[in-house]
Amino acid sequence: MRSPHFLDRTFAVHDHQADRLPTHPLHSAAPAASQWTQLQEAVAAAPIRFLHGTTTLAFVFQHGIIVAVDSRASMGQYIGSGSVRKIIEINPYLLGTMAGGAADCSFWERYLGMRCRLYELEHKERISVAAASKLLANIVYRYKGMGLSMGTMIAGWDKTGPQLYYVDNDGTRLHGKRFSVGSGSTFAYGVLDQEYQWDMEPAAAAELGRRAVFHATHRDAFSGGYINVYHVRADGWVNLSHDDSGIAKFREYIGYERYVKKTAAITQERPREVEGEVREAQERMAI
Amino acid sequence: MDRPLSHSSFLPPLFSSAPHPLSPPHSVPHPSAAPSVNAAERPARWSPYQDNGGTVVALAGRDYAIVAADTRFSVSFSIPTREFTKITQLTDRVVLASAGMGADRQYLHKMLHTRLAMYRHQHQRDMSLPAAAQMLSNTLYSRRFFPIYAFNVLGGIDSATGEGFVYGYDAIGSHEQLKVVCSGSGQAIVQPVLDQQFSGRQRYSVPDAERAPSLTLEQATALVRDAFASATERDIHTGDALEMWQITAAGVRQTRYELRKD
Amino acid sequence: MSGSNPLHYNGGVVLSMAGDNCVSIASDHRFGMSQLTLACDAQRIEPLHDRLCVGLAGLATDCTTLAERFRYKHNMYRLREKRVMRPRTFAAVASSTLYEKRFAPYFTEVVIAGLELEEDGKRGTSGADAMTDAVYRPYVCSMDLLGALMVTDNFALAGTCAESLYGTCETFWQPGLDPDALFEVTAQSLLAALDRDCMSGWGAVVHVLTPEGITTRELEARMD
Amino acid sequence: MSSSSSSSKGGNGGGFNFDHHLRNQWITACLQGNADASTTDPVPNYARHARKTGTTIAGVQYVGGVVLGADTRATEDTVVADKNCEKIHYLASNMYCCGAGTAADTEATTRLIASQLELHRQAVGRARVPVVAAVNMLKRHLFRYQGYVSAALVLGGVDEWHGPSLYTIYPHGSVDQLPYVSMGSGSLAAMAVFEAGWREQLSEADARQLVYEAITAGIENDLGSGSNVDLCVIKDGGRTVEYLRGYAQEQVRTYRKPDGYAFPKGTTAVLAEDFRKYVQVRKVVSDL
Amino acid sequence: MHTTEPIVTGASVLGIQCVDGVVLGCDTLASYGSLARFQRVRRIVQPGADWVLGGGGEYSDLQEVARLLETMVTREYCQEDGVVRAPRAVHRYLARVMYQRRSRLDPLFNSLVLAGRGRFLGVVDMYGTAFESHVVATGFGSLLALPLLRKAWRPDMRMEEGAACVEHCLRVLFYRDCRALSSVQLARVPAEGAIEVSEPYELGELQWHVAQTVA
Amino acid sequence: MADTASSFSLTVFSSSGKLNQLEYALKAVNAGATSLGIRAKNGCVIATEKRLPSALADDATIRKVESVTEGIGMVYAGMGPDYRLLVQKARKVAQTYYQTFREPMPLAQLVRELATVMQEFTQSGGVRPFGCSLLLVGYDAEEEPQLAQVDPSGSFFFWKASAIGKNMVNAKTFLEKRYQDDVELEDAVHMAVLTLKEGFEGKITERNIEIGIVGPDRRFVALRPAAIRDYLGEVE
Repeated sequence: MRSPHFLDRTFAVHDHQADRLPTHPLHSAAPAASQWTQLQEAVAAAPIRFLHGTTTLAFVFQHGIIVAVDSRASMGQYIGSGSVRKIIEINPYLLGTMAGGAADCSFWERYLGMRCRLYELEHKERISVAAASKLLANIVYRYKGMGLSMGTMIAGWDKTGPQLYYVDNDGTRLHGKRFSVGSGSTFAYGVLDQEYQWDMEPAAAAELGRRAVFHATHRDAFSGGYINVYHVRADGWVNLSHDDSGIAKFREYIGYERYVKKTAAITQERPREVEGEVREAQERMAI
Repeated sequence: MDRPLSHSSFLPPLFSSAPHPLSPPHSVPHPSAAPSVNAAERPARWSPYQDNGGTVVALAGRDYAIVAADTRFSVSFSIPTREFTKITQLTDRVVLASAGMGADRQYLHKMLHTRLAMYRHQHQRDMSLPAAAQMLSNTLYSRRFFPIYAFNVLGGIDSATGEGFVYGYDAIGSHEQLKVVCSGSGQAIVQPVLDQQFSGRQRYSVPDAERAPSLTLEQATALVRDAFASATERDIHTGDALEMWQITAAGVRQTRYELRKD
Repeated sequence: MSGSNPLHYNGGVVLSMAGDNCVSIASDHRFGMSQLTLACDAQRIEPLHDRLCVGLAGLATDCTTLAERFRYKHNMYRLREKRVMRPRTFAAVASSTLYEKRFAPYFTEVVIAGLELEEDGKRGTSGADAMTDAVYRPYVCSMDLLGALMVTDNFALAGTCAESLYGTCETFWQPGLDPDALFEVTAQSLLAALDRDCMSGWGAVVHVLTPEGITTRELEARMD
Repeated sequence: MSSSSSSSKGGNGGGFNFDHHLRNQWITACLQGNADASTTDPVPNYARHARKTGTTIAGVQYVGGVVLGADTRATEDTVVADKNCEKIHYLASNMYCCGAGTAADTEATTRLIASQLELHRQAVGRARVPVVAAVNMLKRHLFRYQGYVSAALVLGGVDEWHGPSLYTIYPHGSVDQLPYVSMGSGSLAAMAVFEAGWREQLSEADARQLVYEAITAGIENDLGSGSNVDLCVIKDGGRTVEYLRGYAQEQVRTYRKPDGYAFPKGTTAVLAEDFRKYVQVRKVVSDL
Repeated sequence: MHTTEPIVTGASVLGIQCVDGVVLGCDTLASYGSLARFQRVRRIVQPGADWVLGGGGEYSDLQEVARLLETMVTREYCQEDGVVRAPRAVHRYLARVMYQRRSRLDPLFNSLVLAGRGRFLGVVDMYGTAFESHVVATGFGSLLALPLLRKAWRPDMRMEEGAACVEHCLRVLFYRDCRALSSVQLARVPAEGAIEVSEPYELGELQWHVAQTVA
Repeated sequence: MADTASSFSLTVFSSSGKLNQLEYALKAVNAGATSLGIRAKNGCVIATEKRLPSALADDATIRKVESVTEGIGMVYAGMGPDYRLLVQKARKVAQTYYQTFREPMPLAQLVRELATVMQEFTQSGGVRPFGCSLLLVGYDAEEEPQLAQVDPSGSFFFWKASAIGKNMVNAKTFLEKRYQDDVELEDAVHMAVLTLKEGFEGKITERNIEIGIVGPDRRFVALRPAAIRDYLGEVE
């Protein structure tokens, strides 16, 4: 089993900057590394629930990258929040998305923001998306097997144009044109694959992202809330829209007419009890 | 009796089958989750965690913030003490309330006070509300692999504008700025009430912006008291007394109300 | 977590509230399989006769079976005894139907809403003048999956977001609600709870039973 | 014992139906992502959704009778499901039985035994039957189900053979006969009060007060117990029963928002509405 | 190290805060499983002049805690500055010690009650939870004795009454707790003046009348 | 008795389309002591003659009027042991009903269940029909007092007044003459006593008749000898 360096006070580090954040100087009350298994069992047994669940997607097209996400965070089946910002603004040219453990994503992507800034200071130029995503992948790889949970996309525009990477808690890092991550990703992929074209106009592309996320929120219990759409352009990202998914977008994309008949009475189709007999009697009388 | 209960009918022969479509998506077993050799033989292990219950609420208005919590300290079905505060004042404008495990709560509060003091000494001023919120998150995340069993809500007012803001947290530091939040054992009971009343969330026909009625401090106070009274009716781990801290530009005011004790 | 509990596998909640001479029963419309939403037109409320509705929350297959068994039992009673069941009589039947399977239960919780004739000693439901002059008293009860009957004078509920519903109902319900107020309180209590629950929602319906008739309203609800 | 269980119609006859056993085991296993049912958690997690009475129940014997007491809280996991549930069950005109444990079990078990006692009473043709008869029926029923019928009972009654008598019956079918007893999650709090305050030859008033205090101790100190105190006094050779439902309201809601909550008409957005008016018929003529 | 299953254990400790001081009480039994192994052990210790400590749970851990506190007191003495920790400070110190051990997954398996001058009465459990209260009962006493103590407690209670009340509760514990004994120890910690820790003595007025009524 | 094939213990139709066993059962009923019942405006009464097998028998130990539920009572004419079994059945059926519906069993339902039991014994193999007719009183679901009669064939009727047993014909004639729709319960009891008196062999006393009434309180009571004596005194 992997030894949890993290828990040792003599924290083994890979580079000189990594030791700054993950551990704390105040962190004196830690179990010994040899107790890792016992600790994991104890944590697993405790009724501590973290925020989870999601639909996120991003795709590259002619005019950059569209990033679209929902905003629901669930703890078990309880909706912990309906207004989570799952697109993390790492810097004006870089976006990260949040899927899996909310704390893991936001903490490490915030940390990534710092590392990117340090890179800029050191190298006098912006970090490439490839490098940024590599940094993140390297960090989480060191914690592999310890229970981090994140599936994130790093989207940005650098010297090479719009670039999109997928990084997850195993340390996997993939370069690609279209990704969707989270419990609702299968639904989003369906819409995305159906309508995606390279030479879309930005408005149409944004609408596709919105639609894809909407359909995921409609079908996936753990996705919902608002749909946030960002567009990564050569001059940095812009926040395009923030729409309510469950009511406003549902009205627009599907509509209640599909589900609710003109008359709502479910009782109508059922046999009428006392009246049924009465009416029968009346009818017989009429004849 | 018609059907005498035989041993075999109650515990039928082992039943096994291939996974069925009913089964949820398979989750990959985690490497660290593999039990140690003797873990299987040992019955129940001592756990470093204990749930001491309690409910905490924070809500923010245009010129105030309220942080409230009950004072019950429970261990499974008993109440070792009815007077265990869950709230601590971090600065003149920031108040924190934590539900969860008593010892972790006390540790966390102590840790935060230490760090606030260090900040105060270094910067010659109090930490701002957003800074305190971020620091709490970092502190929680620093124990990512041995989480602090505390569910926090942080409330305060902006030092410049006096506008109220609150922050909600999970146990490992994921946080969000909100207008109203509830955490702890009565979370599921109280939160929807506050959603409905404080943010008018269920009046769907009204546009988003117009939904939230801006409650006065008095109205909000009454709402929180009522929500806690309801939580006490229905959650066995919430009760005894309600501590409410009102944060306004004039300062922090603390009040206490009795709750059911059963 | 949520997936491993058969009571929550398909989602769904039912809520009933007592008013002044009226009673409401409401439910959501989701039919899911764990996190996947399959349909938004689930009907969880069975009207047994004009003044008696039963709502079923839990595993969908069991809800269907039970709804049919209840209907069967009620119809047999009606044919045998030439009268419809009083709500509390039906509650007893439902309770014993569930308890019979104490050790291998239906994964279903039951909510019953009905109007019960005020002076029950005086008149049977088939009395000719009963409908016009009679005063009705709301009857609201719920039972767990083993059939433990709980009759209340305020509200009864079951389903995936029971805790949240307890919170909203406990706070918003008050005695003496007229049919219109009862509808609003029921609807808002239900919607507020649904909006904090992943497993239920996707539309909701509220029926208000009064001595004059049943008002059914489909609500605009979040569809995510 | 097999008397009223022979009916196939009545659910509460005591003949349990196991048809769903394999199915339920399989469903539970599948939902846990575990196709091998043999390793499934033996205590299924839906069991916590069964309503429990948590409970403080207690009884004291005094010179001329017995006093039974109970709190009125029923819980579902950690949620209070019922704030005013009735835990003192009727068994016969001269005996009552407090129940703790799974609500459905206490309710159904006491009802079943009440039926059997009535049949027994009719068969022997007396006004009352001895309390031991009920004890034997209950313990046999519980023993048969090996504790799976989770009912912990405090049985009190008076008869002309043995006078006042008080028993506890445990879920596995064992029985205690003592002058003061308690059961349920708050039983220790109640028992502490008894141990501290019980004397021989209690008067009725003292016995009532003692039981009231014992239940109150449970209500205030045990989270599984709460709300009101119910008392039941059986005396006068079993001829008089005082059932004091809501004897004391120990704990009440401390606050209600003074202006309440107004939901003006139209607060909720309605998509479709239908009103189904009942047909009113003055005279039914069905045989033409 | 690694006490996650206590072996030799003490049972409840009770405490009550009175208008003129604090009374602490417990029995003198250290059980070995269900064996009443050591019947005259002291579970109330007084390392400092201003406070006493009563403890239940694993006896060896309790001795370790006592040793820790004795060391602390010795250090204070050696400073020769006349400064000693107030009872509340000792209470907080104990809480940190217990929390730290719990966080190392190596808990001290005790519930500790600290009574001190100035009417101080506080509890620390094995997780490091610390609180002060008017009445305190640990172990089985939290189920059996706490209800009685809560009911008996009044703000104007004097120490004689308090001691009688604690004795009464110890009696009830002896009736109903299999791990309790009739040999007990009481500590009287007046708000001012010398602390008095009694020698172990047998509880009087034990009532077994009920035995005659058992069929 | 004509053809032997149908006069065995099996209830088989005779060539004339009759069930001889039923005829014989009715004979057994008609040989039994007279029982009668009257439905009054505000209640019902049943009464019966208690014929002792011997002067040495202890009359206090013989009971013919039995209660089934709190509100339903019954009496019979014919074979006592058969009746005992039916009482037991009735009580169980009533308890089962109560267990299922949590409301007292209406008279009509009990009568139907009992009639079903009795009918089964006219059709099953290896059994004989019951040798008794039953009179049951109680309130029905519409909250009206009712008097029902069940015969060995399993047929049942609701009556204003009826009589079964040895003196049935005379008693019915007597009742027909006297009965009025708005009769009060007290008068009905008197009428019942007078009817029994008609054709009573020997002197009628509180020890050789039994009376059961169900009144507006819906509780069925088998009268104690003292109460019967009072009624006897009133009709003297």
